[in-house]
Amino acid sequence: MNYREARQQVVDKNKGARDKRTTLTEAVAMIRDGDEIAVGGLLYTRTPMGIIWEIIRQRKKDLTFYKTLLSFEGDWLFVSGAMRKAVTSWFSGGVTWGVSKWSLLGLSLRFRAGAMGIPCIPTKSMLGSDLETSAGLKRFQCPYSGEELLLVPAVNPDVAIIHAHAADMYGNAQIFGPPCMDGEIARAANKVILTTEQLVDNEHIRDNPNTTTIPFFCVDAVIELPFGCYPHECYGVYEPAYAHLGDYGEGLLKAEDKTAFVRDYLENYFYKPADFEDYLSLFGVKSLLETTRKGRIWRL
Amino acid sequence: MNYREARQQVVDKNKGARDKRTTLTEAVAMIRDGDEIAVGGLLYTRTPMGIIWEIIRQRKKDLTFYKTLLSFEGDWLFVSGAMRKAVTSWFSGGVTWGVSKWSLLGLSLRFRAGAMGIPCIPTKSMLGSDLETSAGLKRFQCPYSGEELLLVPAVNPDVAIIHAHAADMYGNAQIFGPPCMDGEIARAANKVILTTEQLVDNEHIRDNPNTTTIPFFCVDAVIELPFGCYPHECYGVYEPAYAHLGDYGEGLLKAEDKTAFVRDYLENYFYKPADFEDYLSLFGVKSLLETTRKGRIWRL
Amino acid sequence: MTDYNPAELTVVIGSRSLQDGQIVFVGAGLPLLAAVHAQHLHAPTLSILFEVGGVAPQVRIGSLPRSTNEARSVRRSVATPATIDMMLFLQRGLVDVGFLGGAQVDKHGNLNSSVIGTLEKPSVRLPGSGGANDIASSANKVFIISYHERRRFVEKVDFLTSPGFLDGGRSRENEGLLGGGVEKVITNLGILEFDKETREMKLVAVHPGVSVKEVQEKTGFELLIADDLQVTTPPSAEELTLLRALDPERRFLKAGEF
Amino acid sequence: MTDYNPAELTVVIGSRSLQDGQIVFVGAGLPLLAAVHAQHLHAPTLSILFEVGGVAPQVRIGSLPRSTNEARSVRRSVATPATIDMMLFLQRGLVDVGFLGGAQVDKHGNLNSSVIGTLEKPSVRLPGSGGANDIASSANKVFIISYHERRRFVEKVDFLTSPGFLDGGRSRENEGLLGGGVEKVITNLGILEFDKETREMKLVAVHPGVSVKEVQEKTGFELLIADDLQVTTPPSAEELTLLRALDPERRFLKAGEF
Repeated sequence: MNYREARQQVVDKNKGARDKRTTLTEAVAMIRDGDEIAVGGLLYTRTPMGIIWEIIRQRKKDLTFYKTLLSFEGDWLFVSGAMRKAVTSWFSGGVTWGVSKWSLLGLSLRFRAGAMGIPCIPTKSMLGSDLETSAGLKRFQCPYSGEELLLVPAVNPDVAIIHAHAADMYGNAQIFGPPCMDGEIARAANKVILTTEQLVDNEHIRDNPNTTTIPFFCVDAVIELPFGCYPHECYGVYEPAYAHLGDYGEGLLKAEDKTAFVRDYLENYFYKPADFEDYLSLFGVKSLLETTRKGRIWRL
Repeated sequence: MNYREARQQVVDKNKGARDKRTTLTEAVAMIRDGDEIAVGGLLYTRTPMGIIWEIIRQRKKDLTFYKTLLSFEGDWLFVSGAMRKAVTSWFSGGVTWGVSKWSLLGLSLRFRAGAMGIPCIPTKSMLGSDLETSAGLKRFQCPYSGEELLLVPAVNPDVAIIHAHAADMYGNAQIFGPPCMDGEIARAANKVILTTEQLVDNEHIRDNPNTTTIPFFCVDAVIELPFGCYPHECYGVYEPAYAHLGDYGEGLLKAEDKTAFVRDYLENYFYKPADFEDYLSLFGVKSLLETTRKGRIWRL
Repeated sequence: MTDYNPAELTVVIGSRSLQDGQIVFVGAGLPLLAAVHAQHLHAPTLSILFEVGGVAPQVRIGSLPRSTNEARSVRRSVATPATIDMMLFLQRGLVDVGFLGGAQVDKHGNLNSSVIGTLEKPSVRLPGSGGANDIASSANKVFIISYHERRRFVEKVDFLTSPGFLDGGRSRENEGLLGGGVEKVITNLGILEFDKETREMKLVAVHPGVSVKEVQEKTGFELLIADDLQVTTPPSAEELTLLRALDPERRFLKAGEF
Repeated sequence: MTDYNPAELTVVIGSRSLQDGQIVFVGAGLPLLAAVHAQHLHAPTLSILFEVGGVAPQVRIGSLPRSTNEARSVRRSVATPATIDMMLFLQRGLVDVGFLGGAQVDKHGNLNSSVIGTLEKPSVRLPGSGGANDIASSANKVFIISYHERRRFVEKVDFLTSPGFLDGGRSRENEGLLGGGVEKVITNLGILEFDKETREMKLVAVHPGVSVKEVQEKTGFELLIADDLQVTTPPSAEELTLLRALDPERRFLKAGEF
């Protein structure tokens, strides 16, 4: 996305405090084939899984996904055909993928530059490594200090997808625990689709403004979606469904045809369920309760 | 402060979770004549007035102060002889000073670059203005987008002085309401002196980690100092002593010899009091109670 | 109802210039009054940003902040970002309108809030930019509110603190600036905009009872005059009643120069 | 007490290498065990940082996180910054020690966690840098923990994910990198450091029962050998007892290759 064009899209859109509540289906319909998507959370923390699930179900194509660290959802996006390219610092799925070209700081800085409205930002990371060359980074000498630095280009994705602990209908989103890069990708992106564990009243947001990570004017769609990261975790609410992920990982490891294994999983968990509650029913009440009980890590 | 030297000072210092409680006197003794000081808060919000008060009392000399927007405390620092130079975007005191050479974003970016450990950072502000030339800024063309930008140089002050709502004895500091630039200046500076409305237990910090703006390893001295911003405000705790500031401002406006007027004020409010509680006694119980009552703005 | 003073008229026009849903970066005083007025009258979801770190605060009627940089400006905000993040909303294109004023404004809409005279030999030292340069540089559009007098409306500002259209023509774009520049200058005498080509100030409306001659006399450069020069609709009773309720002590709505 | 396995020995040496008061950036598995072990035994105010966003978490014994990027890694942190701010602590010089591992380490301490073979014709695709490059670039010093075998200890890494001393000599400094580079490589066979001039790997200690010959045979390049080669003090009963309590299920302290 061209720097000026990314700005113009934000300038032109209605950023007002409207009621932005909608359905997963309608929200994901905003994503066009070929779009660049930034994904909130990190590895298996606060992955906006419900939105990813719906993207795959809507048979989106040729998307580029930006995520700091990718987990199994990378396989799901690749094998489903939704993802043409992953831009990440780390990806440990089971299926064939490219090589991660960024360091975690490097990619994070791309989001921050996008959020700041500048086209690039300097760093001392990646200097002299093969990441520098494989990512095609430019060097630059600071005119004040004479220091040699790398410049990383900003990212302004078409859409950021994010799961927050609480949000109001205008899109003011609050995150408990690590915000990961969600504040930055929300501001870097031209549109934001937000799921939340719980919708709260605007007065609740105003009672606790310090924890608002994303202000409403960045957000375009809000969907209340409890367990919206499942089988990943939502900090302090539920931990990952380790048993499920363990079984999945072991199955993938053993499978001769890994792509077929993933296709099978997609069929059962993504395409067959009638809706997201149907999907959660596959994990079952006991899993939801156990991960919730263990997820209250803050006090345990 | 040279970029590499600023880093080395942070590398070399003991950043461990020690008990850092001390007195205002001992903490301010860390400041050497000629140091560069970054000041927390903004205009008359959360000014670390107790530390400034002690700096003036200790007759420090030739200091450079960085603050996003300066209020009356600028006059006090100038006239007392503590401040040789103010680096700011705005200063509306009554005594002679230089011209503010920065925009608010420009100066804020200098703090952020310092906090990020990079020697400069690009911006689209100040382009084409006389701030660009009077601050001697360098231009730069982004090699990815071709965009023309300004580069602002990082600041790594010797010492940051900050007032927080709550802090533990290790220096973990929590701020309620706008953090202003305090998170950035704490990381940009080589040392941090912190006053706080109230010392809290480390367990309290761990119960509410989302509001920790400054982690302990940036901090070198912690002093519990209730009403430590007086007569300025501490967000949500007490509002400015408007009556006092109004009288002061009017007196200054009317005074023929403004420097003498400020000297007089310094004598009465800074040099004469035996200690900070003596200083607060000059404002009196009624002022403390009234500003506290009105300061609970969040709920009023 | 004609008993309104210049400050009141200016604020009402400022209020009318705002639209529902906009994100507006304001300073204290008249711009804040205009924004709060608009919220209560015709733009209920207009949202205010203040540089100290308040997003969409609910400013308390009768207890307006004296400065944008104090607790009262942050009251019941939906978010309290760091100052830098407030200012970066501008750079990212998220701020629809910024309100500005200045000690001097020139024919291309450039503002001076730094120094009268020269840097070397200042006759008056002013506070400086604060966030003004950043708003002028990067807000999607800018409204200037100013008292109209010859010493303020100058051919060329002594010090260019905040960019309007710089030297006119395409010079603003050529410098690489992002925001759209000054759309409107609202004064106690009329409303001014800028010629699309030369970016010179053009009088597009005069207030009731104000002549073009008076405006020109109180302007230190040659004004363009719009072919279809309008006369401003005076404030309605509803507009004035609301406005006065917002500032009952008339701290900002003083009768004289503002 | 000699019934310890290579993973246990390595972790104990890692623990001993840490000092009280240090700020340590760790990954999951053995480095985390080393840091928690040190906290409980001799470095009570050592503080852990994890890239997901936890400052000085209190990791729960018996419920160690499987990855550094999950809720268990953040438990009762004093602060929960954004990922970028965690990584920027490194760039600012605030992180005393970083722990790293990799699929390959070469004689100058460079690490590969990206790809075996070439980018164009990879034989094994690895997860990538994550935060490893940033730690290697900017931590004040780096400890590498690695299982010692010929295919891991190579002359030159296939892909340089994380910088050690690059081509040796002053090449690291010449590239403008900030951190001090690799101070120590801890393996199941011994401890290695780097020659001050050439920055080539040098064996400084062997573990009890390990010969220099064995270390050299399991290393894919010519090792320098310290004149005053040491023999590691084996883990004490106290060290081992604590360690095993930290990982009762032996999820990380497996007997074989780690």
